[in-house]
Amino acid sequence: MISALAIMALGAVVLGAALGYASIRFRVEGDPLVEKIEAILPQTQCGQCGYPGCKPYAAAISAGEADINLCPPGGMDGVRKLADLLGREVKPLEAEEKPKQIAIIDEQTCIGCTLCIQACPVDAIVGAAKQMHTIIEPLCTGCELCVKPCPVECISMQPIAENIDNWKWKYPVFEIKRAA
Amino acid sequence: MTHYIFLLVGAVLVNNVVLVKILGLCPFMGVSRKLETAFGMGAATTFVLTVATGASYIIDRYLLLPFGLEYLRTLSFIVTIAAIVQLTEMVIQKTSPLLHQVLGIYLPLITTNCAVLGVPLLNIANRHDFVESLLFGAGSAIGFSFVLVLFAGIRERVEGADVPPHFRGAAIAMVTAGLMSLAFMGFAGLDRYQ
Amino acid sequence: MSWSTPPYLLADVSVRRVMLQVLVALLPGIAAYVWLIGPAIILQLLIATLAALLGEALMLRLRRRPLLLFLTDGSAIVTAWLVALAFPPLSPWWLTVVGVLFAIVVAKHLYGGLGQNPFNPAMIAFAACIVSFPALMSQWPALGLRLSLAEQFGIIAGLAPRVDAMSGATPLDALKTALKLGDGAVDVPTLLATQEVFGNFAGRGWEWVSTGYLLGGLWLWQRKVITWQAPAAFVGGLSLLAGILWAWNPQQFANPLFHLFSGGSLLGAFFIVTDPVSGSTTFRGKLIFGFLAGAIAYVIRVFGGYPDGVAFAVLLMNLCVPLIDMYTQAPIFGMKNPK
Amino acid sequence: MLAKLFRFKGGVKPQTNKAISVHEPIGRAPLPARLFVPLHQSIGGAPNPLVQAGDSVLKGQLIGAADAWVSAAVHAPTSGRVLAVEEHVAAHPSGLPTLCVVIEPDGRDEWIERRPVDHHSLPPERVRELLRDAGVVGLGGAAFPSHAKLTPARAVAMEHLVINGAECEPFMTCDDMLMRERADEIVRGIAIFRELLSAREVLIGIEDNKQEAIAAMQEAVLRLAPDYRVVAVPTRYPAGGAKQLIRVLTGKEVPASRRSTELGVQCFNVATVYTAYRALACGEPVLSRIVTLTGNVERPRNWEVWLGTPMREVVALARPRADSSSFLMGGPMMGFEIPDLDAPVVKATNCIIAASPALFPPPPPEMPCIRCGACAEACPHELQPFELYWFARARNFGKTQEYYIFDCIECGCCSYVCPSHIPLVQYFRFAKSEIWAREREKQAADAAKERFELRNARAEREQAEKAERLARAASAKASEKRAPPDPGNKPAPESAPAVDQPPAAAGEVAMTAGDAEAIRKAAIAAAIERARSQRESAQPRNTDRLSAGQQREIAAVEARRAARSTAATAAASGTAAATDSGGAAVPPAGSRRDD
Repeated sequence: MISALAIMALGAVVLGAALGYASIRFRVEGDPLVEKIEAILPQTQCGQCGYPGCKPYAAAISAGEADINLCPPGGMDGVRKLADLLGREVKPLEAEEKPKQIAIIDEQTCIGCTLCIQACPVDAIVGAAKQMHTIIEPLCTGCELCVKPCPVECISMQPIAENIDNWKWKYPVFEIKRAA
Repeated sequence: MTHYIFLLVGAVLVNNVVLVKILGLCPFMGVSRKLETAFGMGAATTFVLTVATGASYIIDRYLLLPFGLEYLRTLSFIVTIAAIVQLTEMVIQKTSPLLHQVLGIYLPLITTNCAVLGVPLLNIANRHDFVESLLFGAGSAIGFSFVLVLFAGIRERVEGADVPPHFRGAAIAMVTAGLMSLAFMGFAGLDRYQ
Repeated sequence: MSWSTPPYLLADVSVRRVMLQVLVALLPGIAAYVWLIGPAIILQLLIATLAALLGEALMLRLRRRPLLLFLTDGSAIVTAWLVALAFPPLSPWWLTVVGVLFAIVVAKHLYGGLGQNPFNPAMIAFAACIVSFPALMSQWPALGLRLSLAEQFGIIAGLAPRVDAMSGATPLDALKTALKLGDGAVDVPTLLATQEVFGNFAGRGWEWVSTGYLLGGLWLWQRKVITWQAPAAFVGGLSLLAGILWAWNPQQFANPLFHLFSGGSLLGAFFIVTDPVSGSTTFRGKLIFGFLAGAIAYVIRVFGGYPDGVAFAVLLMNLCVPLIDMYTQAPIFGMKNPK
Repeated sequence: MLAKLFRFKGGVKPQTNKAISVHEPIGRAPLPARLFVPLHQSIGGAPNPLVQAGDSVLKGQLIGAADAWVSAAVHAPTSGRVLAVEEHVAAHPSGLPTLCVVIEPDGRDEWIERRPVDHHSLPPERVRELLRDAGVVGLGGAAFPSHAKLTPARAVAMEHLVINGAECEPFMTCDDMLMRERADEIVRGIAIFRELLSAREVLIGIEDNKQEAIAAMQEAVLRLAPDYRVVAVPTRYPAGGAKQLIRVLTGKEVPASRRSTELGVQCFNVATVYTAYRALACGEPVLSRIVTLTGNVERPRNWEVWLGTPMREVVALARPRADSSSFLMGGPMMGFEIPDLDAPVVKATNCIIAASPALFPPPPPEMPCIRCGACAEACPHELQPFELYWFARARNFGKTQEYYIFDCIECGCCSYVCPSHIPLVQYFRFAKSEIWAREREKQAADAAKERFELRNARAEREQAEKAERLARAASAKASEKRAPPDPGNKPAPESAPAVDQPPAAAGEVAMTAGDAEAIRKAAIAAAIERARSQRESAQPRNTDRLSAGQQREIAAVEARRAARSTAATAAASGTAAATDSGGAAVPPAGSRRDD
């Protein structure tokens, strides 16, 4: 009985000491996971996930604080990639998935208040005080952050139209079903 | 010599720890979704299992047996394995970040791999000596890695198959594991050939 | 706009035709089988076909897939025939049905049906049944057993008692058992020469069934339905191992010819390892696949606990196919000499 | 004349059906009532329109100028008036519109001044520019600007110039007829390209089912340039693919990842060479092209068609039979169904085939792949189409790239031989365009991230600058105040412990409200600035991924410390500093959520 206790205690002390030493000796800081997660996020910086930008959300996912299905611009595709990276289960998106959009300023209504310019996270709006503003379309990420601040509601979100340059070949099965 | 080879090959194929002994199923099902991770898990398990069998043998032979503490075997083995896994992880993380990226997240999982506990216990049940224990441990680990990698290969392929919705994911993986086990039954009797 | 994807020209080929050719290629072997055993095998083929079609229909129905299209593609029938030919010819009807259903439902449709199964369904059926019903699966009709059609029907249907004379063995099994019982006192050449069950060069009568498969297989190769790599490598792997051991100790090990023409060797070589779905698809992959399957089949049938090893060998190699394929990709156009 | 020929692996031999459309010589199609000339007719950048509605143009006048190096100009095919520059349905499988110049011909067909040049007398760069401005592009169907292919690689000497007259697509005969009728111009055009590339040898590859074309070309070569070699290549689809023809004639294999010039070989279509010759020697830009009209029609024939002619009018020339269900642009192997016959003929339109269910029976239903490997046998690029299909179908695009999906030339051989009738090419196109779309998205995301970070950095910098300014102003003011000691003013240190009280506590300080406000703001800003610089310099490792809450805390601590050490700015409120810094660092939407 005594010997059992002694041996188990000895074992515990030896292993504990070894682990304790190792945890000091081999201490590593930093989290490479955040960068990997951030690379998957769409960088719209829209804050729809509840975090101020994509990087904080990535950090929150890495820390296990946030779920992986909070990013509507990333869509189900993004959720799937995150699940794949983190080995978590794929979950349906929290919010509704929308087609890719960009903001359009109705230039007739714009009063040049610069509020949207301040809201835009990627500097995709040009204009000056009391001057008409406009959106640089290729830079717009469709984050919708400029819509609310506008006092005259002249900003609307419009889905990106399909044109010859962004047209994609479709998944063939549908056509086959039609043919059959 | 032939005895050792038979022991090793027997541990890899005939008495495969996963498909014949049905041990270590959790990592087998859990870490086989992708080939790379399966490779990582296999390598990590091979290392830990081999070290653990050696350590367990020493503990059992020189610590537990002399004091008549056989009844503490399971407990002390579990603690030893957990400590080895932890140490290994810390060392790898510090010394080789690259390897840690490959193996890192799988190492803690090994603590809960029943094969790592099962193989040392089998060693004792089969009265293996130190070399035999190590060989049996290594063989089991190689067998584990081998089928894990094969399984991952098949799962990657089945991922693209038109599996009925109710069988997607874990269900079809279970079926596949069962069929693999069936295939491995073909080796039955090979280690008893004289 | 009834179609809209190029190419608008298509060659006149179809899955159905491929499967039909495989069935036709099995006919010489079946003919020899009938000559050897009697019409029982025809009955088994019918039972198996029926079970396969029913199982297929059921699964297609459950999975809401077009019934007619897939029932008529012939793949279920090929599986059924291979199961029937691999099983003992006088096995009870339900054994055949269980085997075929296991093949169709579990090995094929759970993975998504035609073209998606990682394991060869017929071999899964064989392995599952020999593990579950070892006694029934090793009852082969004794040589020279001449039963009438009615008697054979009775046995298969389970109406007539399974006569003692039926508990024969295949030549492979007979050899193995004799060697084991003899415990070193008997040697292979004497056995082969004296016992009636071993015919001219393999097993009496069985060598002709195998020859039938060989003919069918060669025809398939000539028709370009199968390629030469896998069968050649299978035959090579089997005979190489058999040859080495035979050369080392002809008293204890039978010659390669015996091994090639007995058991399921040639059926396996031309109809099982050539299955494109569960087999390897690259040039080198097919060679590796066939060779190792042959070698493992030999090891299992000679050293292992089962009368024949082809089924297990093929399944074990099926396991390896994704890896083999991945590592044997041939370099593509323009990448042969990377500078 | 006997040359050693090489073989490419794979390929198929469909019915060629070429004989029907070679009975009549090339006809000249009439001018339509309206021409819809798309500005973007080549690979690369879309040309900018140079005309607007109401302008009158002359034949050959530049209406769209190349906007990049890889881009080609567009010209008015005839004289007339520009009605509009507007979106019009394109000759594209999508049926989407593209920007077109709509011209109403005036019937005079009046040329702009043509300036023939002697290419010997010009530097090669100038010749390439002239070709670009004449709109010379690959007329085999790809429409890649030719001048961009005419720069030899610096490191590798140009061995072979391959001229592609193979025309392997079934039904198509436009190159065949061109070689029969205009062999001289082709041979003269080759001379230009050869000189630009300084190629050692010229090989003209023609499939051996075009004996008349071979004879005509041989005759012209013998007369004009006897050292060119006209080589009959075995008829096997896709022998006319540039890479396959290069392989057959020279034995070299060009992978997708390399340019053919790096291997010392370049390939041009015969029609391209012909237009290049016309462009330089006659000063005529590319205004028309030869189009094969064939298939289910009464009068299959080749026509020289003005670019921009609506296909409906072109098709009418061939009198399609009543049961024609649709029309294909390009050959039956690689072409596509024209979604709308209002689409104009463009430089890539080499062939229009009237299709009927009898001519091209609709494919039987798609079956699952049985991995039979027939597609791999047929693939001229030695790919594994069934693996590509497996992964493309499962949308596993990473794997498709591992199996070299971008080496696929979409020739259609795999689909042709597939016993399961799988539209393999369609799956590959789907996978390719998905991969491209993802790359576009990835680039956009990276750009957005960069801009977001720049913006954040700028915001911080601006804040810091402002803080510095205010701090300077405040300290100036403070020293001003301190200079005449004010007995009524409480000593600063005493109010330091009051950091956690609301800023109202500062009201006790006997100061003018405005001053207090300014000083407080300056202090806050200074605190933020200090906190920030502290953050940046001191422990970058464990503090650069802080949550907003942590940042607030740190800022509060820093502010408190600052408050204690700076005696003058006594009333600085820690809470105010903290909320300010927390709020400033993050956009409002998410700033409170993670508390």
